[in-house]
Amino acid sequence: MSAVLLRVRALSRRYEGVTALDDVTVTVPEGRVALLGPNGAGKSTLLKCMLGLVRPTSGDIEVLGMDPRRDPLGVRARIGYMPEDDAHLPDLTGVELCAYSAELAGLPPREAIDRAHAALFYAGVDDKRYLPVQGYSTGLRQRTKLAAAIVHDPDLLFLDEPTNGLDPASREEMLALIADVRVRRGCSVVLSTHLLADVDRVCDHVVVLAGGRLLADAPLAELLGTGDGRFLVRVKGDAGAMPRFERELAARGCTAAPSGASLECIVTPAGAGDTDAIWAAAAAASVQVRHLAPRKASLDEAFVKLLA
Amino acid sequence: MSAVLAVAKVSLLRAVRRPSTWWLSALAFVPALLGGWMGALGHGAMSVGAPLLIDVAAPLLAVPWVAGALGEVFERRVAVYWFTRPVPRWAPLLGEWLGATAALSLVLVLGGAMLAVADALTGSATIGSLFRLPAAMITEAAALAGLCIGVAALAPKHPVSVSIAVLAVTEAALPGLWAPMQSISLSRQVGTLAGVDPGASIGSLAGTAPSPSTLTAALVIALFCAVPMGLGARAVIDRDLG
Amino acid sequence: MTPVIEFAGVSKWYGPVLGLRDVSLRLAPGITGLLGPNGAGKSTLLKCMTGEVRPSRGEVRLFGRVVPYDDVFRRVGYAPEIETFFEELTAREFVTHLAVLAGYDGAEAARRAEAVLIRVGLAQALDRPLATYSKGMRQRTKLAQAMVHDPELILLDEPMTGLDPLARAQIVTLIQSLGAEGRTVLVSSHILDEVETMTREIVVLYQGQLLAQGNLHAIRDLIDRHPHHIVLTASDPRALGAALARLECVTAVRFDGADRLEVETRAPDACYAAIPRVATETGVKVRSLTSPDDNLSAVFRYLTTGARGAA
Amino acid sequence: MSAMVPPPNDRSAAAPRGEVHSLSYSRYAGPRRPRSAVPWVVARYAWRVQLRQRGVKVLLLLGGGVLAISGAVLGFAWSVPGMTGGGEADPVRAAEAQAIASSLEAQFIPGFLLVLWCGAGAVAADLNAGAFQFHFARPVSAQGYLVGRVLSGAGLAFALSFATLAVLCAERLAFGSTPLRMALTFAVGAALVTARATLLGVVAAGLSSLTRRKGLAQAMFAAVVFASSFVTRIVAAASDKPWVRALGLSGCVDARAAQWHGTAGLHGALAAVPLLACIGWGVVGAALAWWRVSRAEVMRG
Repeated sequence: MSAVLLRVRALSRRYEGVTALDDVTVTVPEGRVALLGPNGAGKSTLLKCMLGLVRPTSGDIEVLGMDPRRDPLGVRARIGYMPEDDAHLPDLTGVELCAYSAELAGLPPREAIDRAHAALFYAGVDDKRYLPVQGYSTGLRQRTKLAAAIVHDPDLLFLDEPTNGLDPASREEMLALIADVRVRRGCSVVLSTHLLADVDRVCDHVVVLAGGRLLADAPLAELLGTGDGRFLVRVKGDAGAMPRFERELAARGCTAAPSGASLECIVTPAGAGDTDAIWAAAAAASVQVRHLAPRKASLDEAFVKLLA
Repeated sequence: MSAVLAVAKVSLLRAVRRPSTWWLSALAFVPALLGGWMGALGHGAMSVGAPLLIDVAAPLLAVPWVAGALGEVFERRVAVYWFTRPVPRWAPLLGEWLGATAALSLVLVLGGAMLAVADALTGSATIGSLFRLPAAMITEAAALAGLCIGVAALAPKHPVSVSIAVLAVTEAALPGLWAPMQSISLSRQVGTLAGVDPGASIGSLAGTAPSPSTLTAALVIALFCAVPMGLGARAVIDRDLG
Repeated sequence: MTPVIEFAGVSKWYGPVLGLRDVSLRLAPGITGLLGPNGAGKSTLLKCMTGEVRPSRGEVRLFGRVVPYDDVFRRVGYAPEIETFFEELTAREFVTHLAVLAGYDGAEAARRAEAVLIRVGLAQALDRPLATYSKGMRQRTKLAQAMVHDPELILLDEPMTGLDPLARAQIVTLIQSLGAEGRTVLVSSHILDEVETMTREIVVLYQGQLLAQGNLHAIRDLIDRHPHHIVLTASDPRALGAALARLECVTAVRFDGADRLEVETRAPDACYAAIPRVATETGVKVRSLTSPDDNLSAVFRYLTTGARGAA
Repeated sequence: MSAMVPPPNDRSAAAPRGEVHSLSYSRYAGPRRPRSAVPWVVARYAWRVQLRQRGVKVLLLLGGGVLAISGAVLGFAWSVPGMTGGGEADPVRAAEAQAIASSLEAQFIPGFLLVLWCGAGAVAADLNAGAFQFHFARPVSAQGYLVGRVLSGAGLAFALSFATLAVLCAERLAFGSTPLRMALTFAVGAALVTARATLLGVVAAGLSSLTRRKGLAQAMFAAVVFASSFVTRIVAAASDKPWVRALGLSGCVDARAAQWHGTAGLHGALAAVPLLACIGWGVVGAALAWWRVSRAEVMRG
């Protein structure tokens, strides 16, 4: 568990006039790592350096103990990469796409087909696997890309925005799959994303880049901290329910702040951990409480704090 | 009508902004250069340059320029921006045709005029031939633009290869097999209008061609333009676009 | 009053593939969210309105007339989900061109294009070629071209995919202001929370069929019609659990660790109402209450994993 | 493939035993092939897709028609003594020359169109569709990918020409050529057919890697093929220098064929022109492709 996945020392990469990576030094342990940052933060460039597709202007990089500059093909053979954009290989079916991926990684044709079916089964692509990929829905396409990335049994999986464009149910399943890849396969995962909620769910270590510089490199728990004594409350009721509830809360010495969603509020009770007042207020306002839980600092907030 | 003109204008603007347009245009001047050189050596500028311009340069200029660009617009569904405006669906096609014809004509007329000048300088060209070739090039530009736009609307995934395949059949394969088939060749008919001897351009395997007539030439050229355009417009109006 | 949008028994098949099945619906002015998982038929529904696809069966009427008719686009703006434009043009030229096609003369079109591009927040990038635009700027350009001719009906297909949280919030504000101007805005999305911040009126599609339409309450009721798991942490979970087990609406109670219990119910509404009452009666302090099932994604998940007749 | 989970209760050996297999993901411990196999993998999957396309089917049908017609016409001519090669010193040898020339020339338009369809836009389309990152994020080298694309672009055109050659050679065996001479003719013909397909494929791959736009790449390929043959033909005819014809992309292989029959009319130093032109086209195409692919920014963003 404590082995080093990625070691980067003083890594810089400049394109004409643009510094994509600026003196980044980071050591990442095996596990599930999130690579976070706004667009143009240098995430893609770092990924490219790891795959040996881009030569760093200066600095050292080591992936799984190998130097991608010296042996790019060796590194890539042990990495599975799920790109953000659809790699359209027109007219290939799901099975063919996966088998092709496996064969490119050196598996013999028979083994490739066998592994392709296993990977698609694992990723939850059903009978549609015999149809051309371009007709798939977004969710199915993401699953197929995941299957194509794990089909050759890599030791490290790069996922670039794997939940982009997925509906909530598909997103849940995709995240569960990603978590499972680590647990059952012992395969490390690097997740590049801007959807902070994803990170919350599956990662245990976070690397934050902004403007090509390293902003944070820490276990997720450290970044999030613990609760701050406030509660997130969601109620069910008619249009007047929320104002009524807020009045009752105020009458009991609690303060309510808007959370952004319509039937939700963030409540600071008068005494620490005093949920009784909230329940009483709800009863007096005759609203149903559908959600009541201590509010952790969200990654969103941590992120905004880091960027500021 | 103003919609057609607006589309034509933007089509021209887009063509000008594409870098490929500029180096494709260079293709139109190769015949004049080569013709001039051959003319200077005493081999006849027109007999070398004109077939090259009409048979090779013009189609190869028109196909990527018009079919390739418009095919991309259809394939990537960008055309939906046109078709969700209060204009009939054939209007953007007509506008594209107008723009493409104008741009192609400009380049081809220039290429043709330079060749005619080269011919006049090195040979014994009449004053009439100075105008005949450029005028013929306009008709070829219009016909090729129509063909390419029709093909792009009908086969948006493979506009260039289908256009080239169509031209390979009408210009090379069929006329090469059987002499009367030379009548359906666009370049042969444009050559008739331009007053150029077609002998050098078409494979000698097939024997002599039927005698040329300006009326047939005009008819064939018009059909070359109208048939694909009509089929393309029908496809755009009748079919689902999504 | 004629509804702005009216679908009458619309079905659409692409060959044998189902796009929409027997959708009938009427929409009035204001913002409406069009919800559904990937592949539910949201894009097809919008394309039926723009005439991009023709229904295989049934009719679509906009402003009381059957589409497609060319003139409808004087009153309709549409932002498709595609990512490309005429890449050689600048945003100003692109939107001006589309305004001219909408019937304005050159000067008026240019004025409108500039105003609308500034309104969507592209003031800094007006004269840059579209080829250099990022995903977020493309979404804004699409919105601008859909608004430039001041349409009464605006159709937006997934206008918020690929945006970071900040840009998302800006687009939501913009859409809200469009609704406040009295326009009809139909926004497709697969994220309930996203839609919920914009509007209370939603239409839910599932596998090409109309699953629900109306106020969010209707959807809340829909949520209440399938079984819930409710997770509680309490000071004395076993006492609370024993009391809850006596209720008819509770089908199972499970204990997990020292302070957690999980309640399963087939009548969520009654159960949520009963929990605080039972807690007070037994004198147990409930410290938190959460449920993975109290949202729309759970409905979709539930529908997907069988029991199709239940909803 | 599947890890066995021991049955929960195996104390009673007499009880019926069942096994539950885990269906979850398992590691791969099987063989891996050397990286030299990559071009074949790239080509094989490309062919599989090509053969499904309607355009390719039409073109193959066209090529098949050409094969049938030329086989029938030449077979008929050869079966009637004295009908061909009457004026030649060695009619048998002339007929063999005809077999090679037909497989090159009769199949030129179908072959060209096949390379145009399958090969000329392939690299550009890959670049545009993000397939570069698909390939190069896997253990695929630029060389391996390019060789694969040349193979996939020219493969079907080669198959057409080669089939024509094989049919015509078989007919010659039936109509009087000796097996030994036929073997030689066949070997030379095969080399020329291979050269033709390779040159078309390499030039197509090279040109198609210059742009992201598939259509533009295809048009450039058509322009190079037609313009080079047209210009060299006209210049050769106008200036009466037959060696100029051998400079064209299609002319160089045709001239090599003519040289083998002794009908090229190139003497002295000029005799090397066709071979040099072949090599030149190949080198230029390969250099273009290599230059572009090796410096491509593989991932966007």
